[in-house]
Amino acid sequence: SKTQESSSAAGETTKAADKASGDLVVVGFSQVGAESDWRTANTESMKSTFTEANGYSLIFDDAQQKQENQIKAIRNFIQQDVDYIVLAPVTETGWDTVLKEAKDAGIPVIIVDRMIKVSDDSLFTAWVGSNFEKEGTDAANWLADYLKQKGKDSEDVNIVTLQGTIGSSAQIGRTNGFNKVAKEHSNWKILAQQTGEFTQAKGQEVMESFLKSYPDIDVVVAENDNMAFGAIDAIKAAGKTCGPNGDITIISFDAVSAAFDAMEAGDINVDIECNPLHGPRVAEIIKKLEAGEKVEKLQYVAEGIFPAETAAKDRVGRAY
Amino acid sequence: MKLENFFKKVNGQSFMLSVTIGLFAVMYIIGMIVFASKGFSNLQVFLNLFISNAGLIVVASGMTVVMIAGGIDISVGSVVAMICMMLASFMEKGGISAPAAVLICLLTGLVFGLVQGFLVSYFGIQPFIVTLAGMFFARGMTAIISTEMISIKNELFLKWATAKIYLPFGGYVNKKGTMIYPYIYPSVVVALIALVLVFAMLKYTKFGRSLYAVGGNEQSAMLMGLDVRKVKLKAYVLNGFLCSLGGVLFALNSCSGFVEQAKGFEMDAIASAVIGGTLLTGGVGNVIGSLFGVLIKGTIETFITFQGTLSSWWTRITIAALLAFFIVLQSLFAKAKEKK
Amino acid sequence: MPEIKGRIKKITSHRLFLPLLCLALVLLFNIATTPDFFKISIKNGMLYGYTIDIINRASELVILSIGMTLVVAASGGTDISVGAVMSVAAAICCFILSGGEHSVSQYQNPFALGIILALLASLLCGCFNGLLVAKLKIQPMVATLILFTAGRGIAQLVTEGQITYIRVPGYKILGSAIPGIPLPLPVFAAVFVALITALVLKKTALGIYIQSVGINSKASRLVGLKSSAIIFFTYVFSGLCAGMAGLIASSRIYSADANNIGLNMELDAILAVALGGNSLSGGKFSLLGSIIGAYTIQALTTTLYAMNVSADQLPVYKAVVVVLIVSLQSPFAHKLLQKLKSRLLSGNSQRRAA
Amino acid sequence: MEPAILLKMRNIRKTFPGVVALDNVDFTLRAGEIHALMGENGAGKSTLIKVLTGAVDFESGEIYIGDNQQRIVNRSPQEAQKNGISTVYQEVNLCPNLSVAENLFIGMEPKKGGFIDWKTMKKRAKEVLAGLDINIDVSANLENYSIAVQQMVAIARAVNMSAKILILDEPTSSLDDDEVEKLFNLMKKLKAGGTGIIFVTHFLEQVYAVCDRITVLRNGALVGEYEIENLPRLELVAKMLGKSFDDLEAIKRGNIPDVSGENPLIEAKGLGCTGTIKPFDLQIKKGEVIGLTGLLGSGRSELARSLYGADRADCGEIRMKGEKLAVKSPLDAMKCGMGYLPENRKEEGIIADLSVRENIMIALQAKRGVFKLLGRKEQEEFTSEYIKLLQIKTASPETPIKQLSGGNQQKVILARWLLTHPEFLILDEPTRGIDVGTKTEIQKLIAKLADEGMSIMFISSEIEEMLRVCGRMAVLRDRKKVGEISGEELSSENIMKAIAGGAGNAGN
Ligand SMILES: Nc1ncnc2c1ncn2[C@@H]1O[C@H](COP(=O)(O)OP(=O)(O)OP(=O)(O)O)[C@@H](O)[C@H]1O
Ligand SMILES: Nc1ncnc2c1ncn2[C@@H]1O[C@H](COP(=O)(O)OP(=O)(O)OP(=O)(O)O)[C@@H](O)[C@H]1O
Ligand SMILES: [Mg+2]
Ligand SMILES: [Mg+2]
Repeated sequence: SKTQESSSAAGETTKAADKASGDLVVVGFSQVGAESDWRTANTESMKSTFTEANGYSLIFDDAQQKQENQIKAIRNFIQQDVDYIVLAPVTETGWDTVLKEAKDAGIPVIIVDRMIKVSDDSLFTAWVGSNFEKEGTDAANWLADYLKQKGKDSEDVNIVTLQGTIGSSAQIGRTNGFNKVAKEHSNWKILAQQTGEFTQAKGQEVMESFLKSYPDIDVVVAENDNMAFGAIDAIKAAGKTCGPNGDITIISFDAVSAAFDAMEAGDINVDIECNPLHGPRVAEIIKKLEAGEKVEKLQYVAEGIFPAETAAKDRVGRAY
Repeated sequence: MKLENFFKKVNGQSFMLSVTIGLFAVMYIIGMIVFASKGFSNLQVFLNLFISNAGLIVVASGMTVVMIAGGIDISVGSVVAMICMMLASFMEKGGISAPAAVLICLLTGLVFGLVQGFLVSYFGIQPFIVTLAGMFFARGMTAIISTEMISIKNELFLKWATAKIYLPFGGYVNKKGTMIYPYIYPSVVVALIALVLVFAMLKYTKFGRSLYAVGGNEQSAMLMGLDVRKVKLKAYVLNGFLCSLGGVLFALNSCSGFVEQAKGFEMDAIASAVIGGTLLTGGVGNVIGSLFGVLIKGTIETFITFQGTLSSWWTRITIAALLAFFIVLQSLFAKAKEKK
Repeated sequence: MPEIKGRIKKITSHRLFLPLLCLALVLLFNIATTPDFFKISIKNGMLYGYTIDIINRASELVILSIGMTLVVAASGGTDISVGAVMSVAAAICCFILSGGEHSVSQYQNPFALGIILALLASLLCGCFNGLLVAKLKIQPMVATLILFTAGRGIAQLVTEGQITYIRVPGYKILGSAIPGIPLPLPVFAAVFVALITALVLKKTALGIYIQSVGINSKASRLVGLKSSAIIFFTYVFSGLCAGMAGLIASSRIYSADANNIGLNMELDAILAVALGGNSLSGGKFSLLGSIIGAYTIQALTTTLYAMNVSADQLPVYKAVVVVLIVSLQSPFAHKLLQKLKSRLLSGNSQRRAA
Repeated sequence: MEPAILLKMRNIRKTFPGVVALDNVDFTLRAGEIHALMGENGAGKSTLIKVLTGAVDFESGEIYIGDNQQRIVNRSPQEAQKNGISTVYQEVNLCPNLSVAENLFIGMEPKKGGFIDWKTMKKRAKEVLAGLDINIDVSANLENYSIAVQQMVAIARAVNMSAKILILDEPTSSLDDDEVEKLFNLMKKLKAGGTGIIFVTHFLEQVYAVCDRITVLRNGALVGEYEIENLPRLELVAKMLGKSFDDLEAIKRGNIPDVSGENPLIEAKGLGCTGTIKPFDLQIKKGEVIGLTGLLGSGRSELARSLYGADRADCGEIRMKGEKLAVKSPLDAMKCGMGYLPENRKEEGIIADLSVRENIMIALQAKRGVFKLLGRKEQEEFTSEYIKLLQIKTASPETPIKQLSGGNQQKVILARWLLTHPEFLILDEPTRGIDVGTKTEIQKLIAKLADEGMSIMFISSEIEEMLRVCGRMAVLRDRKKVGEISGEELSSENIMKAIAGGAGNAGN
């Protein structure tokens, strides 16, 4: 359904690649950091895919959440003459200069996780990742269905949002996605949106404050699981209940394993998945490029919606 | 015997500077040996230190100026973010031309410095606190301008950003068979010019020397007939300007504006200045030292990338360990010098 | 009449007058904007209200600022590693209690062992900072920059980059409350640390030693004070305080979140010291001032939450309020105030003469 | 013809919290005169100068300046300089982190094309200092030189501004006779050129050597202005103190007890410290006052510091009552019963923000250890006792010491050491910046302490003063102890000879 063009330029240059370092394909991977369990799982997926046993040599660089570090890393990858650059960008923007350098050096770039905005689409070969805005709309659509099911679709619904770190792409995408759908429902009242900075402690603190300002909150949208955990603690401390059988509906994102625990315990209503296992997908792309085949430019990873009711079943076989 | 003479001759400051430069050289050579097979010795790796850190070089010069005057400015990271955001939003949303946007941003930096300087020198508020407030303020303003990331697509600006200036030598052929000549960007040239100007200002102008006097002993400087408050105010104004200039260079490198940009940049700037021999207590320092401070930090980071297997935590620990090694070595040299 | 005037003068010229006034102003502001800000009710057997939130949430900051005050006083520099050390302490404690797992619902090792080793680790961090500052004479901010950078790395190393959960009810107590006591436990922890520190400063000569070293370390050496030992001690103490704060923060979320525990707390701690009317260049200090400063910062944050200030604007308001508060305490305002006072007083006497 | 009036100050009033520093003071300076400003410690001399030069503001009064007696207010030292007043303040107020040349020229650097001309600056700095017979490396930082050199640089700076009015606030307190002589020659030259000089000092001889007129202050109030001929020494002292005063000569310590037979209390053998003092032997007996004498920079302070452990000796040993001591730090020395009053009051003596009480108690407290805090009441008692004993002029015991006048700060430091009741007390320039009255008090005190059995090492640039109290003197030259003089041989002539020694080049 999306743009499905392939990058012919990148395909041609790879054919010319000579395998200097044995037969290993050298991949430079610039990761955001290790700021969350999600991220650690993502790194792990890459590291376990690009092993020497699988025919790769991985140069891993951790940017400590700073875009400027990633730019430096990419420059160094170019100097190290890698075959492919895989980039999990800290930000959506700001890649023109350095990706141009990579292009000039003839190194294909594969983006994972967040999308990037560049003036020239040929600066990267492919993208694999999540659609945060879609996650936001998914959450809102689930809520609409849920309310309909409960027969409350015409009552006033008071919503508060615990936002992620302001300016991060997950925050922007999820907030916008949810708000867009919320606007279509005149009975949805977003009382307040405040950042909990993606942490449990802040989520708890902000929720405490929400509970005092607004005695009748119906729905809490927590833009990641950690903040949801904090919110649950605050709600319980205030003597209220949450979850499928409680006063307050909790919608969360990421769906880490602790969140499944919480769903099974009846604290979270629904969790929108954000899939970190990008390694195999990227490997597939590289294989194709090595073989000189065309690749799909934009590849969304499959992401599920997990309501509490089916959580126990859904979590079977999940790797993180 | 000769060494002893050397010790006697150089005074404390130029001694520390030569230690810093010496240690940098040693570090770089070690890198060339350890990562010989990975292309560390390419001239471009060295030039990348400048390309990636052009903004930091300018911001660190500004930081050096206020630190010499006995102050500190921890708002620089946020101001850089604000400048980037302003540039992006002016050009992409406001439809302002690139030169005008840059000019407005430089002016903003100047005003920001003026306000901070006024609070520090005329209100007598502690610099750390004033600039901490400045840090909150600038970061908040960045978010107010836009919480969305803005990508800079302005053609003229991108041209400035990507106009490579090739050096006519030192080229090599890479794996893909492409001949690559070493290059720099205009931002590097701007940064180096700014550095040289600040260097000359510190050494050859009355204002420059007054900064050292004020930082060395404010009371004495006052009694010697210097207008201490004005000197401090000017230091912050200059710093504000350099900070915004650094912000513009930073934007040339990253071509975008977003809230989380340049977080922790102030620590990089302070650390660079200090590694370069500037004292946080004021009165001692040199922008050339700060330049080497930046290069040393850059080299440490390059080591990490070339190493290429470190997990996030090991990255942090290794950077800190190298930093510690450097700082401790430096202090040992300083102690040895004191004994002579 | 003159007696009252004398008393007013005495009160207004007290060191803590301005910090207290600032705290009061921040709190009073709420009466206008959030009418039930001061309402306290009882829920679940616990006191419940914004003011309780303030004193509860400020606890870690109070503890940090106590350590920071001494560091600033003795060395004229700041310890910017406290936030990172908090995270190290939390990580070690959770690591020990979980035995290396990432989520446990039963202690794998005795609770006391976790706490003791965590505090020991933070003590060690303090020693490291102290060594660099006191013995190697490295500038405090730079010396502590090392642990500032490495600290979270060490914490992540311990927890292998994952958030480690200790889902044991007993572990949550330190961060919440003991049933039957209506106030959260962190409040008592903060008061406890403050009291102990104050007592030690009052009953021993430590306070004057610290000030003396902070003002003139050369002269202090000549009167027989071991400057470096004293400076070393303050860093160790600050490390220990950070460790305690880290444990409380960890207990609140019954986990170790290496990336976020104590994030940016060092700045707030330094700000607290300054808001308490202390000079950041060392010397004379007031512990109570710093504590008031810490509560002021938390009051400000809670106030902004209560007013539902949009998150992106929050730092701007914080900046404005901070500038207002410190301007009020600045030498410039002091002079202005004095002029005003003297004009008022002389006006009074003239009126009386007439 | 009456010389032109350069400066008139009328009804100057200045108060600090708790003290009236200046109470309607008048002062007049004429062209081509050297005008002494005299008074006890804390009389308000420095404050008057600070008011004049805009370093502090004042409540009321007028200042007129120049030929046409224009009324001015200097709001900053900068303005004062513009108005033709250049000043050397009491404590050396220069920037130690800058080079000597810069300290001389900052604010008025020679320029070429808008930029500082370093070459000319260094050349001119060399010349200016050569005028005062100082030949040092002007591109080295000021902090590398002794206070005396720093003081000379400060003077050179002020003189170099070729201002109409030159103010010298106790410039000679850290200079030795040679330097003072050079300074006086310079002053006379300037005077001949029509400059008016305000000169503050506690050395009466110096006043009578160069001054034309004297203004006396007492307790912040003006006592009067006198021509030098009309005010003999004794009368001057009486005016300063507000009571008649037995002549200085009378304090000569009556009978210096003979202690030669006793075992030494302190004995240094081959004690030395590379770079500061060459190995020396020294014995000090119980109840003895030993003087250290030598030219500036001859290493007197260094010798004292190595005994006290302030600079760690790297060879030799110290014995006390025959027992070997391990003095590694000042605290060790204090525990053995030593005390040390350093020469640089501002940097090594006072703890500026602490109160008088705390400054007095700190040494004793350090000796007792951190856990044995002196009781508050006890502290207050001995503080008021010493304030009375040494006549320390302070608004209250809780006043921060930095608010005291220079001389009174010195007394507080002295009190600090007396409180520890040391067996052996080192006094490095204890009378620097102290008024005549107190100076004699201190000398008497030294004699009394010695009589009570305390051993004292006394360092002073004033030979006369030392002769009054010392039973024996060690002579230093070029950082080396070169001999001792005692008993009958003690006379200023002999000492001069010993100091000068064989070589006449000891100075620089
Ligand atoms: N900054 C200050 N704050 C409060 N009191 C002060 C301050 N400076 C001076 N004083 C007080 O003013 C009085 C006059 O001090 P000043 O320094 O003028 O004395 P002085 O005549 O120069 O004495 P000395 O010979 O000891 O230098 C003293 O009582 C002193 O305590
Ligand atoms: N005129 C001078 N020129 C160059 N260096 C000097 C001069 N006077 C002193 N110094 C340096 O300063 C050092 C310390 O001198 P200092 O004044 O402490 O010695 P001192 O014997 O204690 O004299 P005093 O106690 O009178 O000051 C000397 O060792 C010498 O190197
Ligand atoms: Mg004086
Ligand atoms: Mg001396």
